[in-house]
Amino acid sequence: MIPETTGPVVLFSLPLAAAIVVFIRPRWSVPVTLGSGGILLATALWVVVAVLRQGPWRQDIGGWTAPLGIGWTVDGLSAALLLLNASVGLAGAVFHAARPAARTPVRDPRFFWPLWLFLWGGLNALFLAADLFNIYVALEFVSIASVGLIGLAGGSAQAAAWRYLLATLLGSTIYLLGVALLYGRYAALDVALLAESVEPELVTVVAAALMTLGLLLKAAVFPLHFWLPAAHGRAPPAVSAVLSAVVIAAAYYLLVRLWFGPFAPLLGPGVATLLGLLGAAAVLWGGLQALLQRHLKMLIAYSTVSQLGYGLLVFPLAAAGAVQLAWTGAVMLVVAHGLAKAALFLAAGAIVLRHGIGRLEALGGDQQGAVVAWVAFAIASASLVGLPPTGGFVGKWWLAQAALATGGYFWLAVLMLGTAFTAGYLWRALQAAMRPGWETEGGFQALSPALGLSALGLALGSAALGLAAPIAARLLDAGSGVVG
Amino acid sequence: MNTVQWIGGLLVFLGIPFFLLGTLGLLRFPDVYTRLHALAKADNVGLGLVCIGLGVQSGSVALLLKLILIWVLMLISSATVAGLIARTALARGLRPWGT
Amino acid sequence: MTVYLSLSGVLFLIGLHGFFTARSLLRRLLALNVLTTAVFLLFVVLARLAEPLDPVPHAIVLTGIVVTVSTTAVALALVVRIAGRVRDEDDDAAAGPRGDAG
Amino acid sequence: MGVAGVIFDGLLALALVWLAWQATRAADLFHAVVSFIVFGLLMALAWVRLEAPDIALAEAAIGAGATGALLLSALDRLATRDGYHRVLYEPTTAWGFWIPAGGALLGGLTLAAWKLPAPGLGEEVLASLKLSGVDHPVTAVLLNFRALDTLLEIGVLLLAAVTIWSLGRAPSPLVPAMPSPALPALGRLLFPVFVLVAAYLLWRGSHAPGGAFPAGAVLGAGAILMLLAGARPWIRSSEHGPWRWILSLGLAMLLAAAVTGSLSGLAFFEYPRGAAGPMILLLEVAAGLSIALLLFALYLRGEPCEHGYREVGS
Repeated sequence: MIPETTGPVVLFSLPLAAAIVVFIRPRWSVPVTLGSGGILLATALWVVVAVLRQGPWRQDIGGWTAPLGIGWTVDGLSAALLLLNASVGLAGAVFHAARPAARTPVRDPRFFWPLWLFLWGGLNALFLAADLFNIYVALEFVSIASVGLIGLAGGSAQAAAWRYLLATLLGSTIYLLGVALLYGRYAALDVALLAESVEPELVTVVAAALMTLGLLLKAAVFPLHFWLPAAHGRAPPAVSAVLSAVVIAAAYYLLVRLWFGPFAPLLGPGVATLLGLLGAAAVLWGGLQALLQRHLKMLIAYSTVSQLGYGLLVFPLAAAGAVQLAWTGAVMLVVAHGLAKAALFLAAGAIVLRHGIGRLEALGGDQQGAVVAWVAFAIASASLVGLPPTGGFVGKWWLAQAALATGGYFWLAVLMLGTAFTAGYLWRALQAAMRPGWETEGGFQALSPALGLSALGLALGSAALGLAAPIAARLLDAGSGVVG
Repeated sequence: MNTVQWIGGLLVFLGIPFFLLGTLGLLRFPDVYTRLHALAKADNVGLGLVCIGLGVQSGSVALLLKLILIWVLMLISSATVAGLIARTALARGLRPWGT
Repeated sequence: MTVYLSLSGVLFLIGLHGFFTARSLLRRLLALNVLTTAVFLLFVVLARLAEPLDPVPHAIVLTGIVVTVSTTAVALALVVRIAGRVRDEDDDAAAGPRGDAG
Repeated sequence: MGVAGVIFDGLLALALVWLAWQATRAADLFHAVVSFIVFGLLMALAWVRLEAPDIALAEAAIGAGATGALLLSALDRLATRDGYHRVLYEPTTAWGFWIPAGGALLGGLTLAAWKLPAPGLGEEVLASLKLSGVDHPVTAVLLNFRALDTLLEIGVLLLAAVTIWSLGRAPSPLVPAMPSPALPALGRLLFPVFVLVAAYLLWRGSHAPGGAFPAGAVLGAGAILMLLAGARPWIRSSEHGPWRWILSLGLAMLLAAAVTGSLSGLAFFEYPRGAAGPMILLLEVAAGLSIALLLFALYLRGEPCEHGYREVGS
């Protein structure tokens, strides 16, 4: 019997090792990436099962215990995000491998694969890390890989990559300042250790404010979202998928980790309401912007700003007392959003590749050959809107219950209004398929069925999350730090 | 304080006027070339005296040798850099003062 | 040590101010580097205040310096590319329609 | 020493503030970059004053040396672009709000930092130093206690190189417009010194300030200096060439060492009993070499071509 501690080791080491192999031998890129992607998905599933079976665990690196050494935590939250990362990573890799090379705006296809695997490894390192400075290094790792992947699209994407880089670097620097203050006060960097020793005093408050600000910038929370639409809208499809689904979720993951871990004593009604209001503003503003977009990918990109706002509703609802419901609901929503959003970007990528143009008016007409992609788009939309029985529905249901239980009718209204917006802009996108489109010169590009299927897989996953709601609830409860 | 330390201190003290003169030249001389002249000559002598003085004062031969090595490296690099600056200035068409 | 603690704060402010007011891409990058240095300085001052001298922040800052030079190099490479976009029009055409097909 | 030390610290701090201000505000971009480089050099002095000689070495070599070279060469390339000024203009968004917000944060920060007790982990490190396999605490932290950070850090360097390569081919490296016969001679003369210094720092690292990071930084900065002095870059990007191997070596070896722990029934990144010393030495050499090479690769600002670099006119 292999001990379950092998799981994180594989999740950490394999992507990096594969990235090195792919960097040295570009010719082996596709088989190596898909092969290791399969193993990583299986390992992530195994870790999820292990957490369900025996609860969360902690692993010390190098045999040194915390304050001196670095540790990894594997609990329901990190396992869920590891699984999300593996699913999106594999689907994106399949999509990219099957794309028609002629129309993809990737400048130098050889470098996509090492960067993709590096991003994968960096995200896994981030989800495992339990040490604030280790998280900083992993954050920078993820930033550079994301910038490289966005820049691959060339042209204006490189300008978008630059803005993203500046925003994210500023975010990490501010975060690091908070880490320095915490270290100076408590001589510890480990999240669990800090959670035991933190006291609600000025240093902690300032550190919490700084780290939250940095992470909000990275999570593109309104009004710090200015960099996101261009970066996510202009990157290659697979890259947009992973950025919107996982990289944004990673910053959110850290916020939740910190506020329900070390900073839990500080989470008073004031802070919680502030964060909730930011979330509400994001939901409405992002939704409105998405309604106004003319390009399919920009619409989806603005939708990310909007959807992540729901995640922040966890803070006011939890502070009002419905900790468990709000927590499981918000995390469920973020994971379901990740799968659905990645599916949307991949489906949109396939559709846009087929038409050669991304404007909504142009996408109608003959849909032969893009049916699977549109079906995936529709299923993912259903999950994003929150139609039963999808994961999005379950997440929203839990959040709504939490709002009802605590009398937070304002948050309930935000939830409803946001849903209306979501339905509105996604309906606009789906409508485009029905209308007569533009004739494109040279006709439609023939697509490999793998493009649509990779999107469909993710969309079905997002929907199936709703059916697996009891298991998901049990997983997220498993040592989420709140309940444990 | 024994004699060796006195000698070291004296050497360091002797170095100071060279630095002062070099800086004065940098501030008061009319053009790039003369300023370079002041810096490259006076400061290097000053640095040598300070290095040797500190080395002597420390009383350790190894440290003295290390400090002398630093001085030699400084000499080489400042000579090269001064040459580069002067050449670049000439190439840009700056005429030496008085010509 | 008060001097260096204040220095760290002042540098942070200068970096922040520079970052938000500078128009030039390169200057923003410089401001960001100043900002990072201020954070490193805080770490090392904390190490110096601890009794005995704490090596962990030293290691953290060493790691941080290498990470910073990496990000700076990536940023500079990007600046040079986007500044040169006007000249690289041909490359962009080869890369396909941007924005739309992206 | 007391009064003189305080005066020195005060002057140093003032100079640093002035240089930082110049670096972010100076009207002339060249002036700003040079101020920033000098800022890095003076920071090295500040690190020495704060009893952090390892950081001082790394800062002088990386902060001032490598970053300076990168900045200057970028500046040189930007100066010749017509399009630069077009990109220069960027609409600023709501900064009027963010500056006061930042000021308020800083106020809180100062208030908070003033009374930090800074307990530190010095005791813990010293207590575990014997088991770590090295005598120098910073090296022990870097390559044993917090080796995972180091692994990710080398990963960041490699990733940065890959990212830069992905942006396009390397332009010809910056060679001084006015080559002087003295410069290549200086380069030839100094490079052995750089190698010697790097080796010395690496050797010292096990028991005194020094080690892989400063050593790699010095070596990398030396290589960039060679390039500035007119040497042709010798990293080739042939798929069959050894360079990609060599660049990835540091990360690969750290990963291998980490996994070895798991495979032999210990924790991830745990060194087998008694083998910690030699393994750390091996990893240090690998890490130092890859830091040097990767710094050099970063400086090339693009994927090097099969035959060195694209000639200027072609």
